[in-house]
Amino acid sequence: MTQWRPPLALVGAWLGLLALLALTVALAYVPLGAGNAVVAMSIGTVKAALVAAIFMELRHRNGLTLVFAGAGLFWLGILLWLGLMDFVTRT
Amino acid sequence: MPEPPVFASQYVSIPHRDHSAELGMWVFIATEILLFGGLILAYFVYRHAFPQAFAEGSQHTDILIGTINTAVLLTSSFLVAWAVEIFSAATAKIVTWLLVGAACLGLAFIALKGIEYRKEYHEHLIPGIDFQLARPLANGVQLFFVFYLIATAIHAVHMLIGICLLLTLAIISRRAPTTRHHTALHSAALYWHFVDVVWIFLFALIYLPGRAAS
Amino acid sequence: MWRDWIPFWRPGLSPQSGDVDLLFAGLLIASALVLGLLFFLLILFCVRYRAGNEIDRGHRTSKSWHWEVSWTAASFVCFLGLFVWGASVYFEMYKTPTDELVVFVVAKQWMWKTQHAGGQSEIDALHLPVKRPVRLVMASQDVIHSFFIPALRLKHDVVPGRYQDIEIEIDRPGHYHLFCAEYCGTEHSGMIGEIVAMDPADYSHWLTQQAPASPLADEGGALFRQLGCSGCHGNGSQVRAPPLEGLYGKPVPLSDGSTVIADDKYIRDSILLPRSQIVASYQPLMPSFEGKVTEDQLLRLVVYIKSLAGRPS
Amino acid sequence: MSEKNYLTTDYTLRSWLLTTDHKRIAILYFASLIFFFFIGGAAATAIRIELATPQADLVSSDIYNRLFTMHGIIMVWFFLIPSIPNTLGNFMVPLMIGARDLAFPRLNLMSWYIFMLGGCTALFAILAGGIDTGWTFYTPFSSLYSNSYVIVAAAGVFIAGFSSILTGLNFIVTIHRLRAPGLTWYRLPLFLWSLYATSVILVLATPVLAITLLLMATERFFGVGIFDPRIGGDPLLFQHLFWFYSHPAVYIMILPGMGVINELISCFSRKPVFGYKFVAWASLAIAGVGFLVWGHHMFVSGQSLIASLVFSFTSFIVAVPSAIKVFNWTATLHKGSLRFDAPMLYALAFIGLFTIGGLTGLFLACLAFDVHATDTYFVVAHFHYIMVGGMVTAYFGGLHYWWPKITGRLYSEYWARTAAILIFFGFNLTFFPQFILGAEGMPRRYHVYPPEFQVWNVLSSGGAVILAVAYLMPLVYLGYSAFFGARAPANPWNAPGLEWQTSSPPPEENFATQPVVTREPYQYNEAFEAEPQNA
Repeated sequence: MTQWRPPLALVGAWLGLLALLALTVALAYVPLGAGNAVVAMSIGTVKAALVAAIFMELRHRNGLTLVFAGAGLFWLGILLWLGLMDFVTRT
Repeated sequence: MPEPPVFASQYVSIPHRDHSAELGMWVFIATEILLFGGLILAYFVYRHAFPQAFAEGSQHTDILIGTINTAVLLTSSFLVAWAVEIFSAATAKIVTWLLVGAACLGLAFIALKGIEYRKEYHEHLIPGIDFQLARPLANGVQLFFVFYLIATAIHAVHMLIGICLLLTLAIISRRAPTTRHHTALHSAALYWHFVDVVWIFLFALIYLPGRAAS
Repeated sequence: MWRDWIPFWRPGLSPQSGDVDLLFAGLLIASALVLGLLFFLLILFCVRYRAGNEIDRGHRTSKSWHWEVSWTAASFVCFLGLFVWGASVYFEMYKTPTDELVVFVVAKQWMWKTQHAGGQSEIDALHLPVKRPVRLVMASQDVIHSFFIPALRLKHDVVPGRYQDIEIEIDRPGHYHLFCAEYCGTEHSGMIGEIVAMDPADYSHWLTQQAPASPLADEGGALFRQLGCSGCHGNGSQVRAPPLEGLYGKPVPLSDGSTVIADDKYIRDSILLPRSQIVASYQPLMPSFEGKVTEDQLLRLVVYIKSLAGRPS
Repeated sequence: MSEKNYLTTDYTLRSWLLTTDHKRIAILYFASLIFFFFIGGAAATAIRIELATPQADLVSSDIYNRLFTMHGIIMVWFFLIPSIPNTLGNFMVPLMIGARDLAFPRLNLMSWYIFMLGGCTALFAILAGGIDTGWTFYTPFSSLYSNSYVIVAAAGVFIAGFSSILTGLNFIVTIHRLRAPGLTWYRLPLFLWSLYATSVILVLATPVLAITLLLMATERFFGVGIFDPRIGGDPLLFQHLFWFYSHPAVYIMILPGMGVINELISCFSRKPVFGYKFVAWASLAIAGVGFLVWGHHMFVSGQSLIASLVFSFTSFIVAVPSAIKVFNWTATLHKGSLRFDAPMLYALAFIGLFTIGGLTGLFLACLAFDVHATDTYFVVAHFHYIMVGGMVTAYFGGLHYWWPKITGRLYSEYWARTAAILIFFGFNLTFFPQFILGAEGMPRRYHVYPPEFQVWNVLSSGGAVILAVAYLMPLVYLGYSAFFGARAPANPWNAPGLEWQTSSPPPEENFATQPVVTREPYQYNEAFEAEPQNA
């Protein structure tokens, strides 16, 4: 009768995600200046990493799958980096 | 009795097929990341150009609905991950209910989103249809709302596709679940989790800026 | 006549365009060498190693890495040189313009409208004195256009929503093509004009010949009153708005703590998007003039505010 | 020859339209692409005829603008991008890796249907009245000012994009997962390396085009949007997003062509490709670095000077792997045993034309010269040398090379060589004068032009007529051979690739027994030549 129970890792990830959500909303109201944006994006990244590693099972996957999963992010980085470069360095 | 050859002839075994399907799904997710990437670049470009307007625009959104929706989506992702984990012939009924539950949470998300859109419409915040803001920084705020609406609308379309997938899988895995169904469910789950991840970032970009200033 | 058909037979007519011509020659020679070598080898191999030709085919190169490394390195070094050369001329062409003589260019579907500081305006033509750097301030009323003078080897897009500055200088008197190089709609190919370069004496003569127009700054001043700007920015007004005298070219502290220089772009943005950059210690009261003023009028307002720079605030 | 092959398993229309056989889907693509190629080509011919005189005499400005827009959209998205990957690639990938089919055969069929849906949508936009924005859809002209069917055409391109993505996805997974036993990465034919690199670009760049077109169409539909300069939006953002796709798209077009050339050069000089690993990795390097160069389309657009500097530098860098390939192909000829069959003529033409296109690409990467040359006919000539002189030439070469395998028939070598030579001369006559026009300063997309440009335009138009005739020739003799040509043996070129180890045309299951690979690619050595082929 235990076969239907969710593994502890899943429950832990779920509770952790909800806790991080509460944390990020709370921190958004703390005046940190430019730090607010950094905090919001960092917590977002941690949450996304939790989902990817545990819900999407990336922690059990081999290098090839990780490369495939990372490729999109890497190219997103190129798009943001070179795309923003123009707008940030305009005079 | 070995399982009859349920995999197509270009594969040599079931794990071979499953691993290929999973890789295909990850390639698809990479594509999707870049799809949202174009929007994210637009967001950062304009946030860089109009920082105050974006903070102000963010304050016009409903953080309560946003937060509830995030929690709803995280929970539905959890249910789907759970269903993938325990998938077997013996647990078919529970798997079905988990998927139905996840799909219902998805529908709840869409419904809340609809309420939020309606509220914004009444506040005259929909560019192109009805945008009136007799406040400072109106143009930047308008750009913020263009981004907000397009990004959340595309996300909602992804949600709808995901809900259809989950419901279909809920129906077919109720009877005679096979390894093929498990593969299909696994792929659909990856998609659903990805939609969740997109929302995590949209939430941080749309609802959180400018809260501390007020 | 046939000489007209040969590119760059007539050399570029500005100091920088001579550099571009030289660069073009350098690129041509470099590619001719590469292409010549390649075609020589292709033909040589095709003839010598054709099937049926009895020739020694032994001792084939099997280890290839030293070939690979050498031609990779050679290409890389060549490319690096060309990159540095091209970039240095580019920065010279697009250097920040001096402010000696300013001409305003407004592009719209499908014409070039140019205005001299004295108020003389032209359509699809631009008269300029030779051997004198001229700063062009360009704006577009609608879509993206591109200001292109082949004789000067110079081109710059004119993007709506912002000003573009370039400096041009012409060495010799004459008539030159002005093209729109960025596709802009139905009559794109009709959006061509003429650059008339004149000796300075002829140029001043020409200026006086033009229909008497009040200088741009005066017209801007009239607009300034007509649009009601003076009601708030004028001396002794009831509403508290930042004074504009002595503003141009000075740093302006903003309410978000940053500072901007009050240049053309800032003034333009302040008229169109007044609330995007609020001056420190002032209220965001000014209405937007978006859609209420044309690019022509905007230019006049900017010139007027600029003319106030010398006055004490 | 009475055995069933993939063409003779079934003759019903239904068996074609519902097939999941990669070979039949390749044929479906091939038929559709011929159709689009000749539509785009007809538009090109009309453009060149109009430009023979400086005045407007054939069409009005409005029609002219619609013609070159249609030419661009059709040729880029409905011919060049799917050309080699979806026809030769679709057919050859499983054969070359010794697999039964692609990893996702139904997805493959779906991608053809999506492609056709996109194509029909674009055709509808053209028939309904056309679109006049140019294939680049620059805002705010496309979003706020144009009076043509922009949204419909953009929808067509948007839809076709998903077809590209699915094809790329299929190839990536197939090449990773379905290689025959013993077929390691360094034993793959270089055609597959280049298709793999192409697929990476298809998968990672196309979605950005999709979102860009969606944003543009939204702006047009609602009259206000994210690029709208009236509310502080920046039209240059559109260009950044557009070129993030569209520059890598150039490599989508040329990489498969380069891949084909490897097969041809080695087969007809009876030698392995010189520097296999360098050529293989050069493909991936082009795909990767190709994503870092898009801003070189914007040197005069008002982007920051620093951005221009960076993009110029990366553009020079991306030329290095291309140069490596050209040198390696030339070195492959050294001490070979060269035969000049039609595919080889195309391959040699490719090397010459691609090199000219590549070198003039350096001119344009060079910041100061680009200021003069961009948006002139110099650019038009440059990219036609890459796309037509490069890609289309390679496509024709590959088509002739694999024609016996695909159809099981032999074409007339005499006519094939004649057409190849005619295409080469017609092409150069059409496009070389355009370099001169561009250097002289004639802007592109000009319907009427100052009379001093006429001489070179007349030459170019004359070349275009020759080229148009030359492109029609293969349609005739290849079409004839498909039905009446002599039967082809399994391995007419005596080549070692896996695709030649099965009958021509291949049976539905590709190989009677699962092939096992035991040797390096391109083993045209004495032992191989001594082996009895076509036994």
